[in-house]
Amino acid sequence: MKRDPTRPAALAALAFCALALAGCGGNQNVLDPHSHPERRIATLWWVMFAVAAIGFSVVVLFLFLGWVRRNRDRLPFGGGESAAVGMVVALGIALPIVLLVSLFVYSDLFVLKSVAAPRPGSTRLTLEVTGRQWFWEVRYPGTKAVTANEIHIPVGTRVNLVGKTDDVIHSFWVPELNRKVDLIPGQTTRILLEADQPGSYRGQCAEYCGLQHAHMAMYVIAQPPAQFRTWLAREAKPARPQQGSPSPGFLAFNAENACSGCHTVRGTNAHGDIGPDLTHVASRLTLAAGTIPNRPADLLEWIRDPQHVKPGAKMPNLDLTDTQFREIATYVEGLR
Amino acid sequence: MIAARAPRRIELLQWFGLFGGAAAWTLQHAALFAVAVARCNSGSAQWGIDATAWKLGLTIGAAVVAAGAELAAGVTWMRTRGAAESEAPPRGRLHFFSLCALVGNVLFLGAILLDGVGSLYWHPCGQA
Amino acid sequence: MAAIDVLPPRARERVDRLERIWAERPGLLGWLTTVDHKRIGLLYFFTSLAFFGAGGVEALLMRTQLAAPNSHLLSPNAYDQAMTMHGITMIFLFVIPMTTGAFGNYLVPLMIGARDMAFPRLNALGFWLFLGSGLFIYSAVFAGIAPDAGWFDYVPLALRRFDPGLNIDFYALGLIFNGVASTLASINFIATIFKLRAPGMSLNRMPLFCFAILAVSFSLVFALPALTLDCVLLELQRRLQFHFFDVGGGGSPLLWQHLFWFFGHPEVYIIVLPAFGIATSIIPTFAKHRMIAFPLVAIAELLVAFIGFGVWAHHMFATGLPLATLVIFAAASMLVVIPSTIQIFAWTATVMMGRPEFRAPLLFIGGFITFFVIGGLSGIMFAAIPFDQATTDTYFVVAHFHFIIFGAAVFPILGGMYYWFPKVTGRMYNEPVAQASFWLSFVGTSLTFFPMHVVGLLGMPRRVYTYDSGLGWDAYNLSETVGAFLLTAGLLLIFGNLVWGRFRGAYAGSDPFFGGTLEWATTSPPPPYNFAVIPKVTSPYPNWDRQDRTEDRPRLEEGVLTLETGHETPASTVIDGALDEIVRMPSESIWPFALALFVALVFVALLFAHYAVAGFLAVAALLAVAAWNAEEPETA
Amino acid sequence: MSAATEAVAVERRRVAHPNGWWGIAIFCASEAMLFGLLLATYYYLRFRATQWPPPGVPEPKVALPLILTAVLVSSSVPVALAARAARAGRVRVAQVALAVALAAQATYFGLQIHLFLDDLAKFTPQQGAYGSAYYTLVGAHHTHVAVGLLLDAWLLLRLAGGLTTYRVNGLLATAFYWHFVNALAVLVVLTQVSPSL
Repeated sequence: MKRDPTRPAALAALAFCALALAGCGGNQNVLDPHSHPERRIATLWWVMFAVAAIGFSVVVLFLFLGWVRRNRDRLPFGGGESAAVGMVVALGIALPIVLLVSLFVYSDLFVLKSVAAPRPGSTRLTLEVTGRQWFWEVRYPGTKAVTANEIHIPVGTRVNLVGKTDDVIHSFWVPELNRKVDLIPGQTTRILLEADQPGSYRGQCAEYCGLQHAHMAMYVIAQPPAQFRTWLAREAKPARPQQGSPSPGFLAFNAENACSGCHTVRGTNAHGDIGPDLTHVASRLTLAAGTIPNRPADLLEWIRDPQHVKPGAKMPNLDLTDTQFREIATYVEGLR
Repeated sequence: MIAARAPRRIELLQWFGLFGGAAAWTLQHAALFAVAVARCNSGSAQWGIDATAWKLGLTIGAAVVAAGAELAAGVTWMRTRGAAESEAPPRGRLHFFSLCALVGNVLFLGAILLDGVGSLYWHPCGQA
Repeated sequence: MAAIDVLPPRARERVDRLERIWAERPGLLGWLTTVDHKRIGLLYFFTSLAFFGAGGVEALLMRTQLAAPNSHLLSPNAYDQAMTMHGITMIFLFVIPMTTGAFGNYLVPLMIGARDMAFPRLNALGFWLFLGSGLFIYSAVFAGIAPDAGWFDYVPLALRRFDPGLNIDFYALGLIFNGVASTLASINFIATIFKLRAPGMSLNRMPLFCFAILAVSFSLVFALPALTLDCVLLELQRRLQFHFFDVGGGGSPLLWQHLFWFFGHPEVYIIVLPAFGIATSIIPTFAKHRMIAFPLVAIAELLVAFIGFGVWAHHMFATGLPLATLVIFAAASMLVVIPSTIQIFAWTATVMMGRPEFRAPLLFIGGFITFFVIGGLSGIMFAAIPFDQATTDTYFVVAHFHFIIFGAAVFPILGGMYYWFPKVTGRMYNEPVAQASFWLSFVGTSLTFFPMHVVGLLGMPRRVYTYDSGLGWDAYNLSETVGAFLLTAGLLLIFGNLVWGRFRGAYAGSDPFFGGTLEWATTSPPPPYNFAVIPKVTSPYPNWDRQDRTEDRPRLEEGVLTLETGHETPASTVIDGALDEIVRMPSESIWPFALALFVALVFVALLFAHYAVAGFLAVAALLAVAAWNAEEPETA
Repeated sequence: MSAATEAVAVERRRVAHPNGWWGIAIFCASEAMLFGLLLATYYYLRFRATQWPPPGVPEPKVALPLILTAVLVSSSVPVALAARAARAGRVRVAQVALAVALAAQATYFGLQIHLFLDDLAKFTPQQGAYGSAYYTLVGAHHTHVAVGLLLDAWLLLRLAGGLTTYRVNGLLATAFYWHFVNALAVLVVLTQVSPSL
């Protein structure tokens, strides 16, 4: 294999990948907020949880008192029939009304303000995410960049994410950054995306969307603005042209009813629109929307037997020889 | 055997008390939803519906009816004070339902006001 | 029967005549033609119990698959079918037929002192249609093409383009079919409760269980049309290329969701309301105290059903609807809580005021209250739009509604099985085993569903057939699976206990628990005519009015409201329950069964798109209706 | 005492509505919800459409549907008469009134079916949301009328055999059903013709 001129970039990518995967451990936690909106939501939860815990204890205490003091005809805290009715009215009507109205004002008027969708044009960056069975297509309007299952954003910047769907209803959800929003056919839905510290945040489709709903994950990677700009610039470029005679992997990839029928590799004649854009696939963290890590061995396994790795996925098992599979894998690994 | 008849007026008060708030909230709630849909959809948006005016009118109207129902329930309750809830009808039943209505209308009045405040607070078509 | 053997001769004669008039055909044919609400109740009971088993197996399959990450016990499609069928089965084929069909049918006429339902043959039809719809839907399971788009069946996933098989057609047609059965049953309950209450039982003296069944029936009557319409529109689009849900044709995918949840949320209260009714029957009996704040509890049961119609869009908070629209549904979702808080404190107050005897049925109600409070509190959180948008479609929701529709809806059913077992069989269950079965089920339920809150907050979405390790979900999922099997053991212990009691239990007598409502005023099991003399009612707990009950015997001798000359029951005025007329009741008939059979065949023909055949079968069904109608009670 | 005289006696004594009346009333309540949602669906789809009916689809006729509906609604009068006569035990009058109603309703139904097929020739439900909503709404209404016709015919058949309490109740229930269907007919036709108003 000939020497790769872009090795440093690749190393950086690998290093970042390792960091990201290391961070994959349980980072889909609603109560571990990394943005202003999500912090408001977490606080809202803890407030409601505290009040709920008290309410629950009161009822259980009443049941317990009824059990231990089962031989008196009076309320544990004194009072007879009318006092009991009074208790029902006070604890069953008056108090709940007060609590519920305050919760309504606090959550549905105030907290809701910080999680509501941003007005178009109110943010520095806008990006488009399209849910498809079963992966996420990501576009950066104003650039040629098209990627999948990996959303890079500059840290500390409000991003207006415009969601669409190509097929059924999906739901875009990155728990540590904000609430979720459904992607509905025939309309676009917006959601505010922002991260206040660098890192990779796992997200997953939250609306049942068919066979592989379980394997429709994506990572939001928040980077320092400079890093983000270099990433975006590289992502917008077409694939490196083949030096000299096209590699056998390239040929196999573009052969009749092979990969190019469904996949696009910008800068080549592969223009398929069924699967994700593969122009820079090798620089991504995972394959098949977070189903497997993006390592040579997994890549080969995925190309060879996708229906085993991700049953029901749109990617068919191709009838190719083992060498062809390996050559394709080598070619794809070169797509950085 | 035909049950003793109560004076027509108190019967009406009792039934208005029982159903007034419910009817008011139902109409307001459904109408608020209809207005919101009509205001924010491409087709009906051209009709230039004044959402705010509708919401205000519906809320005030419904609130007045619900308050009236609560009042009616109160009157029925006073008129039948001292009756046991399980006493023979019509007195017992009037008292029974006046109690029910006293609670129900409070809820409906609350729902009507929250509905109104909430829907007026937010921009009519701002996406959640 | 001991009570009747010592009757003086004149009373004896009347009872014998009643026995003759109300006797039904024995044997299998008798079960096919019966119009006795008690036998129909038992048919509902055993049928829905069988479906409970099926739904349970589906649940255990899912739990086993999810016990560990990346397991391959079920294929994705098998999991989706199990998930969908679990929902459909438990809601439409278990809880509703069990609570209204079995408990309602058996108990309502007894509690209001009537001799049968208002429309006995319609009652039979309701059961046979329900059975038909259940078999219709389950035939898809055995064909391996069960519905697989979730019980909520969102479009476009459920449209031909994404689900070309018969799976969704089974869903849509099956639920239309099932809806007919439930609607007919509900109409019957409302008419019965309105018209057949024993003279003196004015609305303010009606048992709380009947208020609950009344609320459920009204909810069904007004909610089911939404589901039926939704399914009809879906079939029109799938079969005849109409355009309701596809954007291309000018339709809207959200239209499905609006119609579905307009049914789907009242449905939640439909599921849990009978549980309230059972709780309000068991608590006073074992606390030996009338329900505190009786009128408030009664109205609360009606209010929760009513306000439940105004909250549907809180299932759509994440769909990007305008804020101003969402917020009115959040408001209603807040207020719908109050009726439940009223009841919770009325129940606990009654337990504290009385001298409670914590036997098995009351234990189950204690469990019910505990679970209902947990599920209710997590439910309030979904009225907070931002939190809902964060946790909807996660396991937090799964935890929430299982605490409601398993913890709160099924525990009273189980408690009720113990409570009314002596009434239905005339024998007692084993008390210590019953209490053990409660604790086992209680622990199992908590262990199954509580960790789901946590795993949901840790970001685990619903409806995934598997999940990756390393997200911190594994341990919770394993404990949930363990809990599910514990719970299964608890349920098996309950049913084992009941089976044992049926054959070996001690004789119970007519009123082992000193219950307050009228079903305890007759023998166990009740005779076909329920009451030899229509009981006198002067309070909501007539069986505790010793004076009235001692009068029954002389009234039987003098033949006051014994109606032993015909197949009759008294009908009263709707509100104040004054005796209005004596109604001739129809006798057993094969036509309900025949009609249900033809209707079932119509749906099969529709499924396979043989529309002409469906037409002919529909005509046959009409002829069955005519034959049924030609058998008039007066001439019979 | 004969079935007929007994039936009349029962009607005299009774102060509340009979079970059968309540049964049909609750059933109609459920049907009312069905039509309410059907109308809601129509408007929900209409609100989304910038042109309703879409280009290429003719605007609905106004005059004829309204006139027909007037005919149908007026048939409530003979239906009510039939019910009253039956309660008084005047079976002949009941039969005649019912026959008159049946005639009016059948004419209405026939002409409506003719219009329905006429529309189908012009545009189909497969063309888009308008057609789908239009035909589903109108079709649902026609189905209810058809059911009513069957009830009328069956009752006429039974009344030929004289009066019984059961048949009187049946007639009262059917009368209620017709008043309900006629009320709905007004809402349906107004929605149907609304794009042309």
